[in-house]
Amino acid sequence: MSKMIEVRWHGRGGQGAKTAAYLLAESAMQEGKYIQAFPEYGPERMGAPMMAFTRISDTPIRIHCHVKTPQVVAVLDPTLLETVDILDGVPKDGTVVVNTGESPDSLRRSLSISGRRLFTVPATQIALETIGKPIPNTPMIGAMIKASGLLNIEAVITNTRKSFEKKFSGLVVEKNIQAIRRAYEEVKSE
Amino acid sequence: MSKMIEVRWHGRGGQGAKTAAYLLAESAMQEGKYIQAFPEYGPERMGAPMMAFTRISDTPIRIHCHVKTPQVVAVLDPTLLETVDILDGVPKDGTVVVNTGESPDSLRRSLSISGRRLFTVPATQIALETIGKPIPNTPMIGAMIKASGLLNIEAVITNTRKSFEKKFSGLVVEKNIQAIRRAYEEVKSE
Amino acid sequence: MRQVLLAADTPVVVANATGCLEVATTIFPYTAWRCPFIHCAFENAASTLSGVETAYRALKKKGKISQDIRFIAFGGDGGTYDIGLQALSGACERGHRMLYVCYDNQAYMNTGIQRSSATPLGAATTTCPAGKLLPGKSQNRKDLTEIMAAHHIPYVAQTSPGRWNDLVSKTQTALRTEGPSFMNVLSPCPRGWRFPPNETIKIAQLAVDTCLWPLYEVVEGKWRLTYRPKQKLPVEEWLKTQGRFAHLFKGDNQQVIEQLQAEVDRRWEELLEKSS
Amino acid sequence: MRQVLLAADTPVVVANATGCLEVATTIFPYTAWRCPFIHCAFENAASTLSGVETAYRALKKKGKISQDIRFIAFGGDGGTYDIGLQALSGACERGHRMLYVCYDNQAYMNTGIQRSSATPLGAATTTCPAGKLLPGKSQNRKDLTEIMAAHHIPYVAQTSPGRWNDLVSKTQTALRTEGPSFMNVLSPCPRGWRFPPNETIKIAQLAVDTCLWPLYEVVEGKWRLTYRPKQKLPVEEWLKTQGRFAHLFKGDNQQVIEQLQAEVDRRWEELLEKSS
Amino acid sequence: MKITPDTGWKKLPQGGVILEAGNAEQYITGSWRTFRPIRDEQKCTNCLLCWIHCPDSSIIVENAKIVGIDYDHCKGCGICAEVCPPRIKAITMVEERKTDDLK
Amino acid sequence: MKITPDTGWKKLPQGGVILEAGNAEQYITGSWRTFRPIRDEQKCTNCLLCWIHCPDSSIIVENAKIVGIDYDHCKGCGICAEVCPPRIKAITMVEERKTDDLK
Amino acid sequence: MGKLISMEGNQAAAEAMRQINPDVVAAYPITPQTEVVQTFAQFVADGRVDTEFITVESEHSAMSACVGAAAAGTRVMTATSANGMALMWEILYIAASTRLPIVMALVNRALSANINIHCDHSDSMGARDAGWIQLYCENSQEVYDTLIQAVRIAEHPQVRLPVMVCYDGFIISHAVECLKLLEDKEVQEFVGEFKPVNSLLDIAHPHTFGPLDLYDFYFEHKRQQIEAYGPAKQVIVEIGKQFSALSGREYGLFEGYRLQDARLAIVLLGSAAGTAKEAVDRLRADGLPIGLLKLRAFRPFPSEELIQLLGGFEAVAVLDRAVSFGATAGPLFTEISSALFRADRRPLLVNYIYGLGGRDIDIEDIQKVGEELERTAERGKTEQLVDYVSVRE
Amino acid sequence: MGKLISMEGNQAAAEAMRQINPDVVAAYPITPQTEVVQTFAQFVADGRVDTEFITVESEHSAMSACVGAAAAGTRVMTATSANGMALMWEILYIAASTRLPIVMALVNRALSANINIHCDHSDSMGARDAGWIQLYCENSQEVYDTLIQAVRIAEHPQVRLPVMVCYDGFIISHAVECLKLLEDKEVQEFVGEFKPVNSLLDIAHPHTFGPLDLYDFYFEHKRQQIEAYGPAKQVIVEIGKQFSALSGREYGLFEGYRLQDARLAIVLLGSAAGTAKEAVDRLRADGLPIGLLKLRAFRPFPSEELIQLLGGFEAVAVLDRAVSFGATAGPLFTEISSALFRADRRPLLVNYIYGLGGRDIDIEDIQKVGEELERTAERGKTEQLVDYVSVRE
Ligand SMILES: Cc1ncc(C[n+]2csc(CCOP(=O)(O)OP(=O)(O)O)c2C)c(N)n1
Ligand SMILES: Cc1ncc(C[n+]2csc(CCOP(=O)(O)OP(=O)(O)O)c2C)c(N)n1
Ligand code: SF4
Ligand code: SF4
Ligand code: SF4
Ligand code: SF4
Ligand code: SF4
Ligand code: SF4
Ligand SMILES: [Mg+2]
Ligand SMILES: [Mg+2]
Repeated sequence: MSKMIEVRWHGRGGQGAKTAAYLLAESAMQEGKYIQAFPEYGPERMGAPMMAFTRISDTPIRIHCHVKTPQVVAVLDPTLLETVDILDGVPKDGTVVVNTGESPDSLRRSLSISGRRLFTVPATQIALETIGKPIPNTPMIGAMIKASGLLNIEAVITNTRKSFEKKFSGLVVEKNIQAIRRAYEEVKSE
Repeated sequence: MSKMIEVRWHGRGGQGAKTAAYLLAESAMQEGKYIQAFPEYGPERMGAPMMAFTRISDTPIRIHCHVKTPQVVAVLDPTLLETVDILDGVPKDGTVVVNTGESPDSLRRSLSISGRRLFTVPATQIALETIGKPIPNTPMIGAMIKASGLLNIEAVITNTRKSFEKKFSGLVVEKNIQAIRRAYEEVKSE
Repeated sequence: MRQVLLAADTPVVVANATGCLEVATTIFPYTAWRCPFIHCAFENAASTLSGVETAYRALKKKGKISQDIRFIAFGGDGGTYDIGLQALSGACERGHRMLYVCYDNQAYMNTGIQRSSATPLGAATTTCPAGKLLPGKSQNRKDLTEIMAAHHIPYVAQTSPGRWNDLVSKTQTALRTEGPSFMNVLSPCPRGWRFPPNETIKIAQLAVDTCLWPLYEVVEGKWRLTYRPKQKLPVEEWLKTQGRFAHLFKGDNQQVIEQLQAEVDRRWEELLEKSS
Repeated sequence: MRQVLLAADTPVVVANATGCLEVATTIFPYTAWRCPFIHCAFENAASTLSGVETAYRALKKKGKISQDIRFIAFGGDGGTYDIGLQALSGACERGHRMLYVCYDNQAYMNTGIQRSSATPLGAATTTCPAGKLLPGKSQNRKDLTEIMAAHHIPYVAQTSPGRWNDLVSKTQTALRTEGPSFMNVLSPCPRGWRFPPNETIKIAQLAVDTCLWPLYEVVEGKWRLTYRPKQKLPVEEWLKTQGRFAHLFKGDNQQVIEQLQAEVDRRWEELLEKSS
Repeated sequence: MKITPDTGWKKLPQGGVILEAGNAEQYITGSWRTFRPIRDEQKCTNCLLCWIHCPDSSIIVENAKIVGIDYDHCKGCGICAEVCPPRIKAITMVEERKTDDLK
Repeated sequence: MKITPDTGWKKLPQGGVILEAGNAEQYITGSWRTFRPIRDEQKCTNCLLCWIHCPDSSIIVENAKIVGIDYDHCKGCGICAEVCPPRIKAITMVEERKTDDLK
Repeated sequence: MGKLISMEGNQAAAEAMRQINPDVVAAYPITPQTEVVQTFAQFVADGRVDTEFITVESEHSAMSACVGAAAAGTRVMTATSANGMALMWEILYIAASTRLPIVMALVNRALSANINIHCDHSDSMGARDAGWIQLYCENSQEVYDTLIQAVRIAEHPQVRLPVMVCYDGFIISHAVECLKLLEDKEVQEFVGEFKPVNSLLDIAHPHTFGPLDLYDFYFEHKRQQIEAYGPAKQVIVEIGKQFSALSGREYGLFEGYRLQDARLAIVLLGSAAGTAKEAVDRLRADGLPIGLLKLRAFRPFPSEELIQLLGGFEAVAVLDRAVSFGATAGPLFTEISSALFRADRRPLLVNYIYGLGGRDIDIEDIQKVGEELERTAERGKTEQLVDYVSVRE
Repeated sequence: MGKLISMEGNQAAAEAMRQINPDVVAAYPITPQTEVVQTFAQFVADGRVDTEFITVESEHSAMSACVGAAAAGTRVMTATSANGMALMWEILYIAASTRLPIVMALVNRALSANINIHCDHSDSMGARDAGWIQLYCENSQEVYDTLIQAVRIAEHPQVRLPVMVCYDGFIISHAVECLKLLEDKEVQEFVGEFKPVNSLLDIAHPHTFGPLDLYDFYFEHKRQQIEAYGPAKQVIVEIGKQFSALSGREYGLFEGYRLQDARLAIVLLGSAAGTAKEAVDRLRADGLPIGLLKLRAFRPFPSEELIQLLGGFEAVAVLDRAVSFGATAGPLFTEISSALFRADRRPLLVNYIYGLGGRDIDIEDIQKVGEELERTAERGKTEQLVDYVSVRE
């Protein structure tokens, strides 16, 4: 257990939180880690708040319970901050990455967050500018691996390319990768 | 158990063996006895050999097993003698009543029956002559109560009348009663 | 049903729904069937056989079987109009090459004459008896042949053992059809309809002549009458042959007969129109 | 579906088959329903409601209830054409006074877009995907409205939310009908058909104008077109609005479109004939 | 293997299957009959109508000719007599009188 | 009794029934929206087409007049904008920018 | 109190239904239940009941219609057997979990394959998780009496659960026996008027039945349902007492026969109980200290009571008329041995499977069980856990 | 042997099916099984399997078509969940009694009402009498491996029974996990070709399947079927060994975890096993002599083996993810306590019902169970027989 990292993704139906959770897991697996990823189990509906989870570990993962105390949280949609307790269970030294144009400082103030390592990244904007669609999931992966130091960016990129190539055109793949890189660069810490 | 009489009826689908078994039981009940009656449990088909059973007792009947050692056997169709072992389980002092024009003696010889009290009655003929249909069940009741001494004929007639009145015209009822009486008179012992 | 099998010149595999036919032909350890036969349950002759037919295609594709085999399902009206309708409808939609034969004796006979949706208006059965209050069945019969025609399957037919040639030639057409086919066969039941067994054929014929049970087929959507009675008889002629309708001739039940006649006329007119 | 309820001027009790509608409107402890509502299972909206309607008659007869109440069942195409067909057919045959509304979105949407027997030829779903070998669904859609018309119930109609007035007036007719009535409502599904939600109404309208989804009703056996497109558009017009048909416009799948067009034409001609 | 009323569970074919096709003919049902069809060979035109309609497959045909009736399985329903053309009436139903020839 | 996520088994109505009709309106789903329909009162002719077609019953009508949009439940599907007659186009869909007014 | 009359079990059931006069009956015919439906249909046709009878097209629809009618606040009854019950299996759970007080006559019959129309308990045993109260009857009198009690039990405010009244196909259903009936008025007063808690026809209070229920509430709903079976046990006893005051016939969770001074016992359900009583008498006559425990309530299962009752015995034979394929033993045995696991003093237990598909069990068969049981007790250990009665090797 | 890849449980199932390449699949969609069907349908559409896929109109027809196809001598697979299984319940018995080696992926989900799409074991437990072999999986790897083994087990000449491969809905079916796949060729060689015993398509030898079977033979047929579950146990072990030789992964009737020197044990099925291992490790770290017994084969139920294994324990907690309403305890508990009744040394037993309708069970929950178990052992007696994990009062 000591070496297991748990990640929680907050998004809305259609934003790709599940894909992000899976991609992160796969990338970690390529790095020789054991992984687990799953969405919150509920009826999936466009626009409805939802969660997804990633577990990454050096040893095989046996547990199958919900993630309750994630060390890392990624919020794909800032409107969720109003309705969902995104800090639920996050330890004091946990990492929180939010998709917003605001700075971590102002976010901390407006939400009166105490403790936790806070990061922000304008993922939707990056997505719009790179991919052309407001789907913030891939950039959020970039931001979160930087913030958490969980994985090496090149590993993530290699895996994303491999995984996306099956489904998308080369151009789309490259745009996504560009999005990951930009977010990796642009994520802001306090 | 000591006071329980078990009766087996052999007939063919359509000959009314079940009705006979039930009628006998009901008549006995009218006489203050406890009773049970049931057909052999199988798919009922016109012409197929079948059996029905009556139990009559002074005390409530609790058992629900098949009748295996009937003290009284009634055979509604003589053609069954060729294919069915009508004596199966019948004790040496048991009573057997067969619908046939033959005499008990010749029947005993032709079937090489040993022991048992053998009776015959031309029930089909009686039925034809009284009721006008070759349905031997009511006359067979008359014959069998005489042969076995199980019940008083007047009790049987009262009950038959009561029971048949619900379903048949007065004429039919009286013809059946006449059939019972005739068979009661005409049954032949050895 | 043997008549159906006799008409087949390719080996057939038969599936049978629970009912008189199945119960009468197979009691362990005896079987009357000389072809491969499966009985699974009451409501699933069509779906069971669709599995068999698919297995056949799978093995053919793999070259594990070379012989041509045809597939026939038999179901009573209960097993077809009622509890097995969905399985039949599904199998037809999926397009399995099989012939489904409904032997319609207009009630659940095997369990002792209960009404089915094939039971005609006014008939007495044990679950819609003619009582002090109710004069037998109060609904018209479902027209399953028409329902199956609305499934747009390649071949649908209605026939009767009263007309042997009709039955045989329809069976042959059905078995030649590459896709699902359906045949509805009126099957008079002496016990359930209350008539002497030897009148079976006559009663089957009367049903046709009163236009209560018209003989027709629908081939690739085209409707065709295969027999037109010389003279359309009143349904009464048919009703009075059977004990189950006896109460209709008593008291003020005459109007049920009229109602039935009206429905027969209406459906017959519709049929004439469609097949013209 | 709200449109159906709005058309009712008598209190209604609703039964709903499992499906998108039910899942979207009731999650404990919340319900969107303002009328009494029951969901029992996927395949039994019609039989469940037939129990409710019978209970109503029983209590009315005993004078325990005085109010007039109407009964409406909602089922998706899966819950109606497929797994719930038999329950519906049975309820219709028994003659319960209820309106059954099928909201037909042409696939099992709630479970993630699997084919149903209402799925049109060529459409890709997750169980009949467009793959290297197979170009989407290989069977024509069942014509449930016609099948229900063959049940000879007093009122059967096909309508579309694309034509509000049509839907409302048919609902009103249905609710006035003393006996079973059936309405088949085309319900475009943005997720399953792959189009942007705001095109819903347009696509519903196109289905009507291509004669793929004609609007008509069958009143006591009389067929009547309730809307005749000014110009019958080619089905292509409709197909190309939806992602699920995208593969038909690639490779040599054009012939599937032709096949579909042929079937649409055939059924349309038949319909014209019946309603003339 | 022939299955008899004494066959125990170890010897039955698995799955409740009956392996022997058409073995019901071993099951003699002719004794269920009350009336027996008797065919008059002279009158019979071999139209085969009786063969077609017999519900118990008890009219025996060889080379398109009726050669007999299988009394082991005929249940005496009388359909054959009924369908035999009225002008011909080659089949009559006679009451079984087994009582008489009782051994 | 109001049922909350903390309600224990002893307090739930029996049989899994929901007793309070239409209480789903307490369940605010408006935040699921990405686009917000904005109606131009000037242009609107109150033809009610949008009301008829809104899948979330979010067009509020009083006395046959549109009086507003229920943003607590509108999911921003855009159907209202689509069905509003092309000559009128009283409804436009505007992107939600909650990001901006983040408290 | 009525005098002795004779009736088939199915007629007795139909007669009880006639006197109960439920609002709605929805049923589909199947052997050996058919006569219940037929007889009742005749009552309807003759206007002898007010009931609306729904002639459904399948058992799945039968139970669905029952659910609809019960949710609409009416008193509902039905009847089925074997594959009929199997086809409604899905809806059985729904009826129970929705807390609908439907009463069903289940005429026990073996499940297919192969198809068999005779008695065993595989059907009702297969539904033992479904949430229905299950009461088993020994004879027609019990069928009649129990159906009447079942209505009260099902509708009791602390219970509100459907009840299956189980009796053996053919053995009881098709046998004429003596029984006593109550007066129509007595029955009607006993069952009283049905007062639904929530009803679909209550237009003024529109309720939603059967919503989606995710992991945040589903378990609580189940937990609540589980809690109903405790009171159900008391209610069965209480209604039994009330019925006994009316009829003079005793009913509880089970019936003990010559158990008081017994060291050996036989446990079983249904019609074999009478045969077993006879066997017990004979064994007693031979000096065997044996008694019979006939279980009436299988659901709720009276496990504390059984611990009390059987805890001190030397050896107990549990007779099962059903198999749970691949399990260690029959379902009744499993349940009883599990219950007795907690007993301080545990008898030796053996299991006999009997009567599958209608195979007869007679007095001698049960006597043999008793004799073997004595040997087991003497030996002080179970040699063969499961044995089969009257199966040809 | 392949390297680690990641997949959802349902994909792993579909992948196993692809490699097995059965002749016929008939299935109907239902959450959470859907992805199995969808993924497999894509394989069919892409020509990656030779399978004929029957898109039935209901689960009743799915199982009926499976019965038909299997009786026709083909290798048949299917998948379902919850109410889907409920609707085919009648035909499950028929498949088993006709001895048809159908393999089913059962993605465990709670039964209605209320309707819930999440995991519990009420569905498969409700079919525990039906005659199907039931194997439960802990994770995707086991799902994949077990489906492959299931084909061999089902078709084994001494078994010839259908097999249900059960795994937890969403928890396993919808979670991405690491697993290793075999090569296509390895799987095909492992499963081999199907050799039916009797086939409907054997025109030269026309057999009759499913005849009417009255009281003279039905019991013998059942007796014969009962006899198949003994060999089935050995075959499961044997095929497990063969599979392990191929894959390096061990499979048997159950898996013990830190049981050797334990005095306390937890018993359960399915995905909670992994969580429980973690809990055991933590409890061990706290000094508790506890272990885990994960049952893989629930049918056939390895009762002798369990007596051997658990007989000497002080206290055992059985965790049930299902309820048998009105029974004393959960179905797994009932079965285990019944089996241990015969043990010479009997542990104290307690039952916990958990996870109904998808309610989460986490490491702490199980730790608490372990701690309570120790107190029970110290006390020397069971205080509360049944308890509920994480239910709001
Ligand atoms: C699920 C189920 N329900 C009921 C039955 C009982 N049952 C067997 S056959 C039958 C009636 C058959 O009627 P039909 O299909 O018309 O055939 P028939 O007997 O009239 O030839 C019934 C009700 C059953 N076997 N299975
Ligand atoms: C017996 C059973 N089988 C399968 C399911 C799973 N299921 C629930 S809804 C659904 C599809 C519904 O499709 P449809 O009726 O067309 O309604 P839609 O969701 O498309 O509105 C399925 C397959 C179920 N609930 N019960
Ligand atoms: S006569 Fe009627 S009841 Fe008898 S076997 Fe024929 S169809 Fe069945
Ligand atoms: S859009 Fe389609 S999938 Fe979504 S709720 Fe509507 S019908 Fe269902
Ligand atoms: S009497 Fe009937 S069974 Fe006998 S031969 Fe003639 S038709 Fe066949
Ligand atoms: S029907 Fe008459 S004439 Fe024709 S073959 Fe038979 S017996 Fe001969
Ligand atoms: S956007 Fe959609 S939900 Fe919102 S008001 Fe318009 S139609 Fe209704
Ligand atoms: S559709 Fe447009 S014009 Fe009509 S009411 Fe709505 S907003 Fe007004
Ligand atoms: Mg019939
Ligand atoms: Mg749909």
